[in-house]
Amino acid sequence: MKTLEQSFSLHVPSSTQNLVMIREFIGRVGEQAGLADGDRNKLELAVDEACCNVIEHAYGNDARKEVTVRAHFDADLLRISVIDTGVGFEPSAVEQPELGELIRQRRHGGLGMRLIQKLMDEVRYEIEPGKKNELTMVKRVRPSE
Amino acid sequence: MKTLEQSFSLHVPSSTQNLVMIREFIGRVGEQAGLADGDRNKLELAVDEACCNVIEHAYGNDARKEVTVRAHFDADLLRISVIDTGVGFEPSAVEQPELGELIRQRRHGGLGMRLIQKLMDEVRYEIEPGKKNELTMVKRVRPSE
Amino acid sequence: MANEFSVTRSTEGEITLLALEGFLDAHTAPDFEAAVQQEIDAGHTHLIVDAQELTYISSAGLGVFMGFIEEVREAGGDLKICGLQPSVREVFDLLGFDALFDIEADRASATARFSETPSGGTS
Amino acid sequence: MANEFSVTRSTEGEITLLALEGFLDAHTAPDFEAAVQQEIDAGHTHLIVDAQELTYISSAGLGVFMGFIEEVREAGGDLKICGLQPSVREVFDLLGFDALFDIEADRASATARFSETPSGGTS
Ligand SMILES: Nc1ncnc2c1ncn2[C@@H]1O[C@H](COP(=O)(O)OP(=O)(O)O)[C@@H](O)[C@H]1O
Ligand SMILES: Nc1ncnc2c1ncn2[C@@H]1O[C@H](COP(=O)(O)OP(=O)(O)O)[C@@H](O)[C@H]1O
Repeated sequence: MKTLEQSFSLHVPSSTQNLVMIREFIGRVGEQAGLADGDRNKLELAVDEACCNVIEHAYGNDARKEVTVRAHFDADLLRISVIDTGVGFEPSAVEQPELGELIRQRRHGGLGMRLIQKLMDEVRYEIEPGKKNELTMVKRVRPSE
Repeated sequence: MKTLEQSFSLHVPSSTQNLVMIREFIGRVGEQAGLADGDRNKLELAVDEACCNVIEHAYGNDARKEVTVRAHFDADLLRISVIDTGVGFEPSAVEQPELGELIRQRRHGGLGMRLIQKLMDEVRYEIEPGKKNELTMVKRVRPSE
Repeated sequence: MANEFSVTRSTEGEITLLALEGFLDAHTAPDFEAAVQQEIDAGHTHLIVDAQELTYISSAGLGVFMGFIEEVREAGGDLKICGLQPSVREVFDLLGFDALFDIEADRASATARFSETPSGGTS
Repeated sequence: MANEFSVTRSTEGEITLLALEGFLDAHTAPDFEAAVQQEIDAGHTHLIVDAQELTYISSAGLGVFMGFIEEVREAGGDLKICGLQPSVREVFDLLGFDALFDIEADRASATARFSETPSGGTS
């Protein structure tokens, strides 16, 4: 229905209180991009996970910091970036033990990054610690064949 | 409950399609600022009216343009700005005929600015045509006495 | 955003009922405007808008009521409003619609008003 | 955001039922975590989480299940899950929870499973 390119962005304090607002925002963007309900749920979850990681790890739960979510879409692709200016990290160095192993270690987390990978079509990190850390996630609007 | 100062902002294409997103955003901000339900409804309506005016008048329904909504609150005050870079206007020169007169003229509009005035505690326009036109609206979080 | 506003039409004798649902803002007002215009084009001027399921209205929605009321009344009809939820009613009242429009509690009383005062309201 | 997540507790014999409602994300997960911890502290290890009214879960919510399951099973109990809505179930399955947790259709079957296999699930 929409073929016009469109851009949106949202800036909120780095607090889990704002996850609802972020999900609503992304849900509306997904709707306008023409995503089906199922894909919209996946998008909301992936962005939630990305923002949680920023809030917890990049900013260590300091609510004076700011999380930026940018969205851009055309008829084919929806691209979301989650941006912080926090500590940064080396994504390829993060170990991702299997669920059974996490459970044996009684870990309460460690699933976020793999979930983002499973939910989105493309995932890319660009890290410049303290300057700009950007996680870009792409979802195809129409199945490519 | 919250005394921390908090800032939020949202940037969306200048289209009435995005009014739902803007109202949801502002509703969540109002919630976090601690506004009662009735005040939150008023806030959503005032910001909707301000954004409609930007979409229609400042940008002449050109969806390639962008509307910015900023929010800032502390324990006492919630301040919302709606910002455009469109044509601008002279707010004090806008005539506001009574409702009966608008009806006799079969006008379909002309109520937005007065509605904003009635809904908010303070309203201020800063106009620099083509550069930055900003409508700032204030709502008191606690009744001042 | 497909289903966030709808107008459902029904008739009762010479009266046309337009039941609104969802939110009436600058994006959805054109749908409502078209629905009212269609009635007028068809010569139907005894109109009741039932707003029981309407959860939100902005001035763009109010503009539809403003823009048509004179025409409908001149044609011997009226555009009556009923079923307003309190938060929506508040917006009508804030702008003085209560003094110029016939706003009734429900369909029954709006319908009854057409037999009392055939050519419209409190104006 | 007051009422967007809740845990309601009830008991049935030695089984504790925790009914979740709303969304379970990083903001609300601590409430759920505290509710489970309280049961464990009280020596209750036959737990069923009824997710029928749960509309959303993120990994922070899943983390609560992960973090407690070993402890509960070692104590001779289990943390069974039932009533998952399809969109929520999908997240559990995507991460392999279906292989390691006892996920049942409803309370009745989850309860029945406790009599079959008292010390837990498919692990
Ligand atoms: N935005 C980020 N900034 C800094 N570190 C991160 C970020 N995202 C992830 N990490 C690191 O990667 C690890 C794995 O993340 P994830 O898979 O989401 O699980 P969890 O957040 O539950 O630990 C985190 O524990 C953290 O060390
Ligand atoms: N943001 C704006 N930019 C340019 N002109 C504006 C703006 N807001 C209001 N106006 C002018 O003021 C007039 C009155 O606005 P308003 O009371 O909201 O009624 P309406 O928008 O229905 O005409 C508009 O018709 C327009 O000429």
